[in-house]
Amino acid sequence: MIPIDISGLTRDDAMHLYQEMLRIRRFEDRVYQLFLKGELPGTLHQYQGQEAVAVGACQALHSDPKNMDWITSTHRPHGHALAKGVSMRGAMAELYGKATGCCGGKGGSMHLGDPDVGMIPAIAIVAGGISVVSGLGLAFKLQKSGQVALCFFGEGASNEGAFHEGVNFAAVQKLPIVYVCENNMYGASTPFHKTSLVANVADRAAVYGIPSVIVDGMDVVAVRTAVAEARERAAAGGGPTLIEAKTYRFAGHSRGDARGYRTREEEAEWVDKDPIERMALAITSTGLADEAALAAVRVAVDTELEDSVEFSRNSPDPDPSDALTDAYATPITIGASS
Amino acid sequence: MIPIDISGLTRDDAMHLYQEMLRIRRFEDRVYQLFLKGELPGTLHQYQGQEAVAVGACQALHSDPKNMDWITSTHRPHGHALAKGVSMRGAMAELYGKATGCCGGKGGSMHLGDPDVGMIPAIAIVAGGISVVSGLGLAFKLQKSGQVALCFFGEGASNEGAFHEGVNFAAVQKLPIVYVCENNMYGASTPFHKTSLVANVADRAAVYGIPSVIVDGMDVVAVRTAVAEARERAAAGGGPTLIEAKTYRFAGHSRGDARGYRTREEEAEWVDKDPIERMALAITSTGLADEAALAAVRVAVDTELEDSVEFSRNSPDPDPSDALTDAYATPITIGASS
Amino acid sequence: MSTATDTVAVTGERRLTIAEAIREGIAEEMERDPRVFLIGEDVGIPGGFGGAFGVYLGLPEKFGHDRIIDTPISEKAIAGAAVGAAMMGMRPIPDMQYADFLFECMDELVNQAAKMRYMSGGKLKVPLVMRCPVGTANRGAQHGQCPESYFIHVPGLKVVAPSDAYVAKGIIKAAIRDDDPVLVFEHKLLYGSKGREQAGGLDLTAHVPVEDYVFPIGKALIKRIGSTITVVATHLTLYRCLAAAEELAKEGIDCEVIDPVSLQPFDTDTVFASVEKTGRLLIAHEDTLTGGWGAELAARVAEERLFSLAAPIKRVASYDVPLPVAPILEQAVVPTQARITDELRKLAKV
Amino acid sequence: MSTATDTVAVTGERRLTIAEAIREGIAEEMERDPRVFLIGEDVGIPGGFGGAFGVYLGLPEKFGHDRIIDTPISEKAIAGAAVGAAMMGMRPIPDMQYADFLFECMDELVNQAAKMRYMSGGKLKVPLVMRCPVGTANRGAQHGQCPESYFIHVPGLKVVAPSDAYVAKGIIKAAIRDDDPVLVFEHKLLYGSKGREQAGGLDLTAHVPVEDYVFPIGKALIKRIGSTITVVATHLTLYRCLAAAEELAKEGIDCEVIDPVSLQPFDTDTVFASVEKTGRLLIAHEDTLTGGWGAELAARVAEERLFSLAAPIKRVASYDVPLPVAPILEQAVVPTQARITDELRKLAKV
Ligand SMILES: Cc1ncc(C[n+]2csc(CCOP(=O)(O)OP(=O)(O)O)c2C)c(N)n1
Ligand SMILES: Cc1ncc(C[n+]2csc(CCOP(=O)(O)OP(=O)(O)O)c2C)c(N)n1
Ligand SMILES: [Mg+2]
Ligand SMILES: [Mg+2]
Repeated sequence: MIPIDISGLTRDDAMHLYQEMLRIRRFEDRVYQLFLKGELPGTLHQYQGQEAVAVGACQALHSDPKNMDWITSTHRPHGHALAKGVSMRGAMAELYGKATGCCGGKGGSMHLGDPDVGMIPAIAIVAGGISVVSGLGLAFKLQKSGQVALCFFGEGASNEGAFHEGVNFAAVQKLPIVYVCENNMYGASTPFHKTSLVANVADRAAVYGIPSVIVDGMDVVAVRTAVAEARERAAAGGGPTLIEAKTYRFAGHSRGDARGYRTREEEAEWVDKDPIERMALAITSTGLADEAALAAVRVAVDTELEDSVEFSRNSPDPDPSDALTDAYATPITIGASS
Repeated sequence: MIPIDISGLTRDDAMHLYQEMLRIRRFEDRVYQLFLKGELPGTLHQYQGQEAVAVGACQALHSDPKNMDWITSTHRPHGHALAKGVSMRGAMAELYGKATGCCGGKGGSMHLGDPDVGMIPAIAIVAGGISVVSGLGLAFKLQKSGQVALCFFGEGASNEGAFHEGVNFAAVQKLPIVYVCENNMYGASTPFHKTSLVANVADRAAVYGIPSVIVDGMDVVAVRTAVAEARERAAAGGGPTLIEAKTYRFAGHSRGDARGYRTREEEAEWVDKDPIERMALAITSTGLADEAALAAVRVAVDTELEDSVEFSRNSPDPDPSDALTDAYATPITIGASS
Repeated sequence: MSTATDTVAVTGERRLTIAEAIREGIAEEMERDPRVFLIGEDVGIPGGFGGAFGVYLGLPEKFGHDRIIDTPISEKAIAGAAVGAAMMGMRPIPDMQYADFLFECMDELVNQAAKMRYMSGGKLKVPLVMRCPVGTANRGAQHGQCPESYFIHVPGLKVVAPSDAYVAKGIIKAAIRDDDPVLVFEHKLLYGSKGREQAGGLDLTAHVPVEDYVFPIGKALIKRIGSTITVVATHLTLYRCLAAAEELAKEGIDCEVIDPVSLQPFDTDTVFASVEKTGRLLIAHEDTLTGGWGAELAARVAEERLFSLAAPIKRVASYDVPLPVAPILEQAVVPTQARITDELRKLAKV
Repeated sequence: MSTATDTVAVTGERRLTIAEAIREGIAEEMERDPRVFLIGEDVGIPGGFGGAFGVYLGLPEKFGHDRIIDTPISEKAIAGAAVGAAMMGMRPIPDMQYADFLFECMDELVNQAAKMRYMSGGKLKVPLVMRCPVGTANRGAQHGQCPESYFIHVPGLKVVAPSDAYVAKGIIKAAIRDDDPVLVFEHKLLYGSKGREQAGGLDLTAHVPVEDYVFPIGKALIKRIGSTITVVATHLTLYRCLAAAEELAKEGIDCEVIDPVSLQPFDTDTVFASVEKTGRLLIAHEDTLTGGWGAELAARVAEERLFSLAAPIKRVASYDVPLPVAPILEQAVVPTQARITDELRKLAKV
């Protein structure tokens, strides 16, 4: 395993990035157990392996409530949510379908989000976020607020019409948007090369007249650097950038995917690039911190994690009557019949 | 005015191309008069100025009924229809909404077509034909018929999601399709440069991994040559090609468009490239034929044209009861109520 | 408000067409609220059309191109941008040149605009106003549909269908101020006075006061008071029903004609009260019959006021076929005044 | 055919799940007609899923990748390719992993598939079969909708909603042989036996004969004969109604339960005949209430059989909200067996 390059990073910075990625990894692993135990309803699309993208990208965004940057997410939003600041309690409770969830139990695994931290509910329609993010960017532009919108999507989403219309419109309007494509090589069971004659999603940016960059999606620092640069350009009126992060999902597409469409060898190659392990190795090998310090982080993360599980278990279910609220801001009498 | 290069063309060939273009021009001019006189219902999207594209493209296709090539068209289909072989009578009568129209009075100006000559009803949803043409190509591929499908669309259509999904799918499947983009610089009132940061639609082909070529859309021979080459590649299993024909519509977008969004100077520059005049000049200047011969063609065209008008005027209206047929191939009882 | 129903001009009145009224309504809201902006194809191009039906002429000069945004031909981008901007505190007015093109951005409307607030647990709102011209006018199958009924079936969306200038101005202002996504369906032939003949010769302008007012979403209008049959209709069909009612009055058939104005929410109370009085109901719309909004209204009456009915509920709508282009075929599909009159006569006899 | 309604296995019967039945039906049609092919996302990838719900497992090995076509995530391309290929003499079976994604290709379905034949003056036909899994299963607002009702409103399309293995195999074969575009809506929880609990404990497999057969489009099935109330329902809701009927039988409320199977065309005759007998009608579907297919059926009964009704028509459907994910909220939205039973009891008393 090759450590990532963290030269120039302070200890706190490096440890923070490590911790943020670990929070996602542990959360996902725990969620999977809980799901198998039957504690969580529905289905799961998990994020293990891609942590460096969510953390690197969100760490490059502004979180100051007064001019907060926003993100849009996908059917695979757990990592994005935690990285953007959705509380672990709020995210976990939402997976439990509890009233204390970040969406009050109305969103669920595929729709995690929290406007309070700059994340609209994740959109589980592939490329749906690419349509909607234009509006976030347009609002920020019209409001001259200096805010930026970041849109996460997978390589498979780049084959949707929404990608074409959305990116072209944002480019023409010079909207403050950063597109982050997580190319994990597969859309469900389908390898990207079976769906595109060009190898890189980044190659598609040229036809919209916007800059693009390919970055190692298993290197949190590289991702943060690329996004920070794109963010500044966007905020300065330079328009959108398309960043393609080469990454890999360690788990199946959704729970119960036997991954028969890819080889164990390929998986092993990518596990050897584990973004969290590479970060740990970088930290210890450069002497920024020692094993004990990392262990302490792991303990802290697990404490937060177990707290979120306990919190969720002990949280109340939503009241059935809540199901009929929030369809409208100005309620209308819902259809006469029962 | 600069004549086009017709070196190598026989007299018959050159005269035929001239006549085919003239048929469209005279048809459109006459249709406009008839429309103003109130003889034609609805609206019109006319083709004057773009004749070299329709004629050049269709002349490169196979029309032999046994393995006929097909085309899809747009809201501006009159030229495509005549060039592909829809009879002038059938086209004119359809504009009149007569029973003898090529669609029996059910299609109209925006939906001209005739399966008997390899043209499905024109699709007036911008880029709709780009979605559907994939299926024509796919069928020909699966049937190993050697047929090719040609898709006409405007530069404005290249901003639709259908363009992205359709061309990418066709490219991946190596479908026998020729895309012919008629770049007349405007989508309704909107100049292309306000809707795209790249200057040429052809530039967009690269991201689908297919070849593209830019051709003078005011030169019928150049168009035919480019399409013929693309057709052969497609038929041979080489997949689709995107041809961008630079052209100009002499008339407004639809009837009653005052064209306030473009200058008279720009219009004059393009009128100086009139594809029909340039062809005539080439024919006479090379001595292939003289003015008298061209005049004879004009007479022939006008005879056909007036015949189509008379035919249409004298044709019966559809029977009102026809309105309720053809929604289904296997009729279903239409809703109980009147 | 009853002035909105006048069909003869009273001197001193300020009579506008629907196009003028909507333009005025949008301009006033853009004046009072900087969050309001327009976005669509060909809406603001200098020397252009001011939208497919000229409704926006003059607005770019007033409000500039930051607030009148011309887009590529990309309906998904238009709708998506509107949804996103609305969530970020803006009040977008996306424009569909023809309602037929809504099918290109159904996902943004049905899966995003309508659900974002709910999925967020009520933390977000999506205030946008989508303008959708409907109605057949010899343009064929893809440029004349009346797709409003699809959208009453989308929880999270509101649907209105103004039929006169007074209501149109008032309800577009109400829609812009509303915190939910509203689709406004307007009939092409009612924008100006061109459609007059098609509308049974009735005047299509209405008095529009200069004072600021809104017409509330969810409120129906009784356009004609009567006792024999309750008639509920919108758009061009509403005028045909009004003309039919005058015709039948001479035969002693006295129709009460209701313009529902809003299709979701729907002012069923006004219809129920009328049906209690008349015992007879005819619903008419240009949208096709099966699955049209008339079905929902009929179902509600059959559920809530069954015992008030003295006769079967009658629906008169476009037949279940795509739109043909030939005028003679087109008129054989849409609900004509003759067909409406005929059905009313039959219904009066049951 | 009555075997299709048995809820206990009879020895010797060949009982299949709906997934198995559809797979068999598609395989048989692909055998007999070389024009039939499958196209969609993740339908044939080696080592993959065989479609979102495994229905296609084994087919690529049988028919090869020319006829089981994997696509990019591009619903417009899938639907457009199907429409175009159908016009050129093929018989495509486009696959939507979830019916919720139909909104991404509405234009291809509503403006192209449904209208091409008509616009061509009857010269073309568009035989395609779009498979659309519906039904809520704790996946939230964008993966559980039942959008079938939008499509009964599209002249030119046919809509079917099979609820058991016998019908499913027969109608998918009928759809593939039909010359018009047919949308087949199947309920996720009915594919296998997982949904059994949700379905009131009823057995979800059915006897499927080995012999070739089709179940005709436009024909309803009487699943239970009764005299007190006519109940019309589809999919999971149908099973809940059947379970409710058994429960109420003990109370002397004898429900006649009808599975319409086809939603467009709709077998109104079977419903009319039943209503003439019972005088009472309850319509139940998981699709949301307002503008659902139940509204159209109610409207037709209120028009054609008003005087047969002894009580108001009752509709039980999902409430007009997006789908929440929490099971407790979800069950507060969909028509549960408890709600159905309750409404039936009330209706029997009117
Ligand atoms: C419009 C739409 N089509 C199909 C699906 C089903 N689906 C869910 S995730 C997925 C694969 C997405 O691949 P990618 O964009 O690469 O994201 P990843 O799953 O790899 O993170 C598909 C096909 C969907 N949710 N939405
Ligand atoms: C989906 C859709 N959006 C908008 C329209 C309205 N419209 C008709 S033609 C046109 C301009 C098309 O421009 P282009 O593709 O360049 O073709 P051209 O008119 O120049 O031949 C527009 C916007 C439409 N018919 N369909
Ligand atoms: Mg992927
Ligand atoms: Mg153009």
